Amino acid sequence: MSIFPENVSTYGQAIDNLFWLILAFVAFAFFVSLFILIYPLIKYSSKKVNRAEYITGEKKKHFKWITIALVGLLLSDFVILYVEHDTWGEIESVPSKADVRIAIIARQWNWIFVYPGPDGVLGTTDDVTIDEMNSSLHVPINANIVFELRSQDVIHSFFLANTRLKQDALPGRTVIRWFNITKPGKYDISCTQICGILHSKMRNFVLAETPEQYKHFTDSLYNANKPATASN
Amino acid sequence: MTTTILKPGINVGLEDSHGPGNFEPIHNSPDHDNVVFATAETDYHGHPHYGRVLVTLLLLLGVSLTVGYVFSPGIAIALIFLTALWKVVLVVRNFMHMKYEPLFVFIAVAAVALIIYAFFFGVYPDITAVPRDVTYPH
Amino acid sequence: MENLHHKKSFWSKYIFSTDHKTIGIQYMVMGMFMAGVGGYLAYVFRYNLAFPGKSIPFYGMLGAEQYNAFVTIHGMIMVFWVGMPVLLSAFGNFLIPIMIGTDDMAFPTLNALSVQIFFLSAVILIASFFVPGGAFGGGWTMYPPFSAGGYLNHNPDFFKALFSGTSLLILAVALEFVAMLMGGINFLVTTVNKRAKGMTPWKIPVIIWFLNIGAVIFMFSVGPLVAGAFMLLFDNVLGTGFYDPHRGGDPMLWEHLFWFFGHPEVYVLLLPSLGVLAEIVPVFSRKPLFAYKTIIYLALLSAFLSVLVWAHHQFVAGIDPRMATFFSIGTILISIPFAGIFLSYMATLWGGKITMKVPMLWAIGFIGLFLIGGLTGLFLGSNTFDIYAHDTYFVVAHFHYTLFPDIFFGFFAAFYFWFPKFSGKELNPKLGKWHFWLTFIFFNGLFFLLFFNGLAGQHRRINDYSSFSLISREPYQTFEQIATISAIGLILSQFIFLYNFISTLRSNRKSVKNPWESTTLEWLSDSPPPHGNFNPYPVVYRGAYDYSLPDVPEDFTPQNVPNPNNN
Amino acid sequence: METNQNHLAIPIIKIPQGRLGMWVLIAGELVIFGGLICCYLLFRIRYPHWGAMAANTNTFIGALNTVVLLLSSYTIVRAHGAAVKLDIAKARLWMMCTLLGGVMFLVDKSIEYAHEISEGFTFTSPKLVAAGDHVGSLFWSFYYIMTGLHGAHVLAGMTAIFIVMMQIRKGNNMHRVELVGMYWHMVDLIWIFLFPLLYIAK
Repeated sequence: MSIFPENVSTYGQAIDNLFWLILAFVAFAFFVSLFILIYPLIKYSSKKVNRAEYITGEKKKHFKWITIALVGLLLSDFVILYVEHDTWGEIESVPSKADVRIAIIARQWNWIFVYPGPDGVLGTTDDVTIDEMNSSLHVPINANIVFELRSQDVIHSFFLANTRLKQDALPGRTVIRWFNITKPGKYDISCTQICGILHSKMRNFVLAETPEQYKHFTDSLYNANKPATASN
Repeated sequence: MTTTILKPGINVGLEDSHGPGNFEPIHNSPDHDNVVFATAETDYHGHPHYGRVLVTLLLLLGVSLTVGYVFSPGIAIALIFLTALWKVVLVVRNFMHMKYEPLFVFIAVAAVALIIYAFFFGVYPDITAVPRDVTYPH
Repeated sequence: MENLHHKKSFWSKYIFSTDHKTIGIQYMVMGMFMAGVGGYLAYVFRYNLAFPGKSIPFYGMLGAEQYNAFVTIHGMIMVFWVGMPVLLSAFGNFLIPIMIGTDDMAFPTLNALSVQIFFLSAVILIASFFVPGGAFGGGWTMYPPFSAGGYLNHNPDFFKALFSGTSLLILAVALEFVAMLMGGINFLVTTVNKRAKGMTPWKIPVIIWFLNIGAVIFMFSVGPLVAGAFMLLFDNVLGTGFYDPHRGGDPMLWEHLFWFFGHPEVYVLLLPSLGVLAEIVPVFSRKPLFAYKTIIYLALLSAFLSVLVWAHHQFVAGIDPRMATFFSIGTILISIPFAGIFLSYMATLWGGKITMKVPMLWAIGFIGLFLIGGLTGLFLGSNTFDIYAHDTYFVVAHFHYTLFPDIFFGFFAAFYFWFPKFSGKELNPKLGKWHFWLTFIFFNGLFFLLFFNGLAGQHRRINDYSSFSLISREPYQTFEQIATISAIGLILSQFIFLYNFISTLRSNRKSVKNPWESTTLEWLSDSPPPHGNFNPYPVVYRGAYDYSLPDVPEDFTPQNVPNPNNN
Repeated sequence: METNQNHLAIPIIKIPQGRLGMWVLIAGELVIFGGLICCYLLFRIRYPHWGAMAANTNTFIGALNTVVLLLSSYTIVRAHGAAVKLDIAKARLWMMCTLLGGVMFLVDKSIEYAHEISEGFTFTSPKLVAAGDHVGSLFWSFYYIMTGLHGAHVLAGMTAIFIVMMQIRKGNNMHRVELVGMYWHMVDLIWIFLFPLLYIAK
């Protein structure tokens, strides 16, 4: 059993790999440090040693070990930064090709989904808004889903664990993020920023479907919601 | 040992002042509780010509009030803040006697400016340069 | 000085005293009491997490609102009402004058005022549980608009808003800041101006350096937050819109203001504890502190860097992505000075003559646990992995692995070490060892498994995980139960300490004057130190860590022993 | 109160501890105001049209207050000069002048507040909302919180000056004249920054 939830997004694997990379560095550093902490406790125990050595550590000869360790730490830090940098850019910037554009609006205490309507453009009168608890956001698989994230009242945080994506929704600003789900299924959306008494019930779903199912869903949605619904 | 005993009853800085050069530990003296130790404040720092500083400050105020009518807004604002900075330097150096203090004090107060600048630098893009949207229905 | 030895009433001796030792002990006792309150809150919500929907012994049913409030106030208490007073104020007040060889702090009256204001702040904090609406429940970070009632009501009812849990919390924190600022001014002036003759900067013990660096960091980083707290209070009570996007404000501003203080605050808490280690490790390995000057320089470097890294708490908050890279670099850079300090402590052990007495146990435990806490910070300092790990139990476990050793292991190490100084009596070492091992084991049982819960996607501050299929399954629920049982064990094992403490105070196990054979000045005075501390006042000739000098028969040389070479 | 044995200290950095403490306090206060000014500046850059709001502040009263504060800074520094010469009567007279300056400042400020509030520039400012400018009230929020906090410092400084004025009657603690003076100059400094920010930079 993996320690992560199942990864279903295009960029999730990079984050998982980053974890294992950092873990390798950290585990090495941890065991080395633990050794240099525990070993002298045994070797230089007062039962075995008559008198301590007088080492102030101000001499270069003595301090070089710490310098080596610090340089090693710095280097591994920069390796980590170098490796992660591309992934960070990928997740934080909007892809040039957006297959589906939607808006996700946080509210106390559920997520509101806004579909762009038949014209495919958000902010027009034919937008369809789904505002109910435990509702599902339908998306097609293998498509770049670009969403505008907003909040109506307080700070929330959009967390889709299976895609490794998390983003705070701040009132007063629109954040654009994206994901691309590769496997059909139903995935939890949760709010990770404390937002009131029903914070623990603020749960919705992403329902990843095949493109045909998604087309079927949107058609039925647009038919059921002739331009009567208020737009966002 | 530069401690001096002033006239009785006048106690300058017994509680929290001692002058430079007072390096001898006084607790060795047997009757130290009965002596009023004071190092005159005049020893600590000199005094600039306060009146002249005041006149300069008032003149600078006049400048900051009039530049708005003379120059274009950009230059005027730059000049206004430059005069404000000049005024601050004058007050701190002369009225607060910063110019008689060791460098340490200047560094401590200048650190404030540095820290505030760090804060400004870190927050700047998030408050001023992010696309904002306040049009959604309430 | 005629009133020096005259008998004083209980009130003027223990409550309204201006003596630095009494004030230090007042801070410590209040901090320990607040730790009890914070621990009780932790017990209640941990029990709820392991056994949701069950009635909690010694509390009853826990609703979502109380759960949020308990989580919030637990964090607030442990940082501001336990960590700050115990580490910074208690040890700072007790140790600074006595370790630099002087009689008292520079401004004793200010010091007494500071402890009284601190008491008031604690009272206000606890009172906030009992106002209508209960204590504030929006996380210790108090992000608006959730914490800014003005957002929901443009014309708030002034008195109702003023006596709400939110306003009282802001007020309590503000008063706490005032108390700590007064203490900080005192620390700095005392250390700069009142050192014993001959104590040049490089002869000051590390803990005094670190307490002062901590005070400086606190003083310089708290300013913007004080201004921000005023703004938040205005939003709440008067209906301004500083954090209300509808009226031009921005909640992001608070996040920056808060973390601009909140991150340096971590170092304010860490540095005194590191100072405690620097005193204890050389004593019990009979060896000079490794690279004393470098440690000070590294601490100064970390103080400088600490104000440049704050936004790593906001990687997913929607800050500018380029700035996130900048802050990520800053974050990993700040790992360097602290790694250097810890490595120097470990290097001190090599070639020493190590006795594992109780304070040393706590110190080594601190280093070992902090290793885990510090190294897991690498995961979170990387902005990309933080996208996933932010606000999960991974973060919770990480910062408990840093703050718990920091606050509690550091405190207990210092307490067992200096208790002979406080009271003239020695704690029972056998009970001390029991206390250490039980705390150590239960602490690991409490937080280690939570790393895995966090990696599985379990997010914070949720009172009931039943809605979330990813984490309400096995083994994560079992992990929660193990954590809760360990938490109860952790709290119960503190009663060993309490018993040890009280029974020692009541016993007459007198301690010798310098029980650990330490070199620093505080052991020159009587235990407990009399008013005025020293008679005669010491003169310092050497650094604080002259253990096992080559040509000296004893393996320690106190700071007041003249140097034959006269340098 | 017990006798304080401060004189056993050896000042490594040659500065009396009262002055040192006051410098640290001033640094701490400046960070608070620095943070506040920083927040204001950030929003000022975000909303360029706040220049029109600043036009509604009363530059005349602002300038008058600057003059008052500068003059009172001068008088407190003269009080310090007299205190150094142990001329108690003169020192108290100059301190009285400073107190008068503080009172004048607060009176001016209240007149100004009253005027602005009567014109409808308040925290919530329905006038601005009606005019379609939702963010204008934020300017006034900043205006009131900055000048209000500064006013609170003026009041605190006046209290301190008054207390010291009482203390030096018999010639005790003369050095405290300089210390309260330093605090008063800090109040002056903050105003030197607030004045261009809120009044003349349109």
